Amino acid sequence: MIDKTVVTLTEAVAHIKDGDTVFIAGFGDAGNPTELVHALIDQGAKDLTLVNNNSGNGFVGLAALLNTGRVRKMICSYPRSSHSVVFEELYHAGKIELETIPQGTLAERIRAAGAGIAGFYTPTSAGTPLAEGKEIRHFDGRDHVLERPLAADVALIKAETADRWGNLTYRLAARNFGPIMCMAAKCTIVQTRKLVPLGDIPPEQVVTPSIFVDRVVEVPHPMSERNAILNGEHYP
Amino acid sequence: MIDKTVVTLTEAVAHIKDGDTVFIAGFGDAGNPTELVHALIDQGAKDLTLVNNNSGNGFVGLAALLNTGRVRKMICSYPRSSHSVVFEELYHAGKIELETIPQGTLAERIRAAGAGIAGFYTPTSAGTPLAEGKEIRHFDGRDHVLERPLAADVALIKAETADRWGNLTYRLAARNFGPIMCMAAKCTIVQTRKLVPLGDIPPEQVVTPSIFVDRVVEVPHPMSERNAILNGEHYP
Amino acid sequence: MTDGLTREQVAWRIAQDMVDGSFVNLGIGQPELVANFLPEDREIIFHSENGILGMGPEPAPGEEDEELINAGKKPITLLPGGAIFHHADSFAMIRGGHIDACVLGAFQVAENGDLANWSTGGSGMVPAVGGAMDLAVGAKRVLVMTDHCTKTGEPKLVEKCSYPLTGTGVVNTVYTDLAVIDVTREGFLVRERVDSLSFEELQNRTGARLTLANDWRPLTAF
Amino acid sequence: MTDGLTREQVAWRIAQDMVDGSFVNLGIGQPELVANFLPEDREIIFHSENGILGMGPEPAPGEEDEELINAGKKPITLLPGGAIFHHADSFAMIRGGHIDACVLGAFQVAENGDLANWSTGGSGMVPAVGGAMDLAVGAKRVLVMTDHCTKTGEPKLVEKCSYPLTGTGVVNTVYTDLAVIDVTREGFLVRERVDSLSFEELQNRTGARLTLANDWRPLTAF
Repeated sequence: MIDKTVVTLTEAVAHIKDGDTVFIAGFGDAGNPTELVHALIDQGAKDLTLVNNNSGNGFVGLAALLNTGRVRKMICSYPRSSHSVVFEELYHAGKIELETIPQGTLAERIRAAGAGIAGFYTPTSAGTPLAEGKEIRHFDGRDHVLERPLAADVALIKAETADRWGNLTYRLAARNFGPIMCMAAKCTIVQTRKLVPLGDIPPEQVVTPSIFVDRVVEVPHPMSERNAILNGEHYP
Repeated sequence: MIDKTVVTLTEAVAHIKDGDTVFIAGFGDAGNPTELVHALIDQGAKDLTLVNNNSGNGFVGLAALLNTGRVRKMICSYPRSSHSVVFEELYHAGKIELETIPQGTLAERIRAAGAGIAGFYTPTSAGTPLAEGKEIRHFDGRDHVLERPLAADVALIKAETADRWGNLTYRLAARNFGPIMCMAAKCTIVQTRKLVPLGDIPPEQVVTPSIFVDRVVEVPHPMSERNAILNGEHYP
Repeated sequence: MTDGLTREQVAWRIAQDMVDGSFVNLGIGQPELVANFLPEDREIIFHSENGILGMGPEPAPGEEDEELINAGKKPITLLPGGAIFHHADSFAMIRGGHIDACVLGAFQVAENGDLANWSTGGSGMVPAVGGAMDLAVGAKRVLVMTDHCTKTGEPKLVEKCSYPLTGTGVVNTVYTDLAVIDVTREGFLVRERVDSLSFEELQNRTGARLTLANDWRPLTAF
Repeated sequence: MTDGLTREQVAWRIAQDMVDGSFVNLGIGQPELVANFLPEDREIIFHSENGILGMGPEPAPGEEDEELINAGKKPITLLPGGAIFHHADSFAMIRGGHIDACVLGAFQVAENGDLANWSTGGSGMVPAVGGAMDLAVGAKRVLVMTDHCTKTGEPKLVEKCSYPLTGTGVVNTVYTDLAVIDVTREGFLVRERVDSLSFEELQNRTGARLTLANDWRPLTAF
């Protein structure tokens, strides 16, 4: 029988290794797998490369993981916000590498990794500093940049509902990078608000099909990163 | 006010021009926009290039359009089936061009056109006759083929529900090529079983968002191509 | 700027050019103001990079939902007809040429349409680009909303951008507090300008040659 | 073939090698038989190219739904947990290496793993490939189900394919009516063979050199 559910967050992240590349889904306050990230902090893996659209806020979730000093490199499109103090300090102190990628290229590189595409040509960033060192090629009257897939060892994902096969739905804008990150990680770990019986998600409403998911843990009442940041909370 | 609905099939296909490339969604008996194809036959545009996974069955729908002699070229992955008599006759008589594309490459080329990707490298078909004349490049230890986007002037699509903005859902396996063809055509024309009020499709259940759709016509009781073929029906 | 329009007035002016039924992406910050000034007879579908079509107005206080936010990470609402999709699909819409117009801010716009709006290139800055480069190359019309000059009086419309580029040859029209200016093959073409300045005074505040359109009109707002 | 297994027996043999919990694509035609012989203790999720995961058995007569069909265009059912997606996502699963195993038919398999199964190259044939090339390069394990020889007695396991290729170096294991043969760096390795033939007789019916595995076993079926 297929049962991808695990009972504890600890178990869910147990196998993450030093040196792994980790996708962390979420955009703004929507779709952050905060409990999984905190479990990863407790687990202790180091020398990590993280991929997220941003670079964390306050001192919880992704920012708290950065704050442990166990992240070697951050890959994102926008590593700056009103609350991204941890990243900015590490960056200015030269303690973390940064790869800035246009948001659409970031998304497409992740999808390419999941879809078995070894490279693609995009007009985005042609003629800008972010295309430096990349192959440029002219198609259809304009310059395009060759971009390579971006895969990860692990994806940490927040879903709304999940079943034991690993089918997922997401709530509203919490979808964001979730579906494509699930596609492109060797091991996709999901925290879900609701674990539902197989068949409860209508087949036409499945957003991430089971094939892209490896582990599911139920977290019925995930924390609000926004409230935690407003309250000045630190993890751990 | 945005209202993409049109009342008649005639109106829906009125602007299709001689020489157009036309996507026709559908796979097997699922998702064929048969009524739109028949309206296109009545409309009379010629010198068409058609894109579908197959090449039509019996003497209705796509096969009936081929049978008018107005199709210059067929692009598909599998132009052969137990009922594809019209295409086979035209092909053997040298009256139609054929481009055979692996099914996944066909789907990805269509998506690329919709997504603004000017080219992509796929391992599919490397080392086979279908890669002849194409650029081959080595990535990650294996050969890849450079494939270019495949766009169309018009897409003919069958949906289950649609609203006046053009949001769509599809029923079961009738989804197949629909969502990606909607993305990659200059004008996407949809026949839908049900036209529903704006807001009736929950935002998380929209499969094709409104931005990819241009015209919607309600066809509450679409014909069964399977029954028509079994009954030996011809259109017109 | 006593010489020109307020930001709200510039937003109003841009809103008047939004075509009924079009799909529009408003950049984070000032461009978001445009949504407040849409003529009532126009139905515009707003796109947000984080996977949303059909954004509605800000929610009433207390009605915010942390999982319904826009690209600027602010709470929003969804109109009937709204749709949710993932990031790759969202940028397929942008890069694939499906967005009719976007409104972006700018550090500089060059007379050939080059846009610089993501970095001043300072060595101390963290390089952060977000979705700006995708919007710049992908939207059918790229509209720029900006002050005509920087706070220190430097022109933002220039012959050649000195800041790192966001995109090359991408800008269609610039809306400033002083003028509405199309980017044409012959460079900056002034379509509208405020009455309070002469054309020469406008030219003096601009870092590239301006041409006044034959059918130019006074730039006015609500 | 009185010397070997029936098609149903070969399908049964392949079914025994399906790993519990794996995602499997069965090619159109003979490979579809494999689904009928799965051991009851294994939960396998079947994928169909036309956007389906979780295919169940054939519907009862009268229960068919024209909009619920498989890649072979035959009516199917969906199991609880099944999912529907579009063609690009479906082939992302295939090409992206997410399918644990596929079972394909073959005209020829070469000792280096080359597969020819889509065209005999005849000038009168309409070239039709479907999803075979994607499955050949994308599935983690490519299993071939085939008669050991053609109806006219020609070997289908060969040194080099003479028919147009489907993929190069892609086949992992070949299941025939006479043997189960792995494709290794050293060529064809016989893991199992029917008792009714000697190894020499098997070699005589094969167009490339066979090696008998040290731990080879008799090929038997239900």
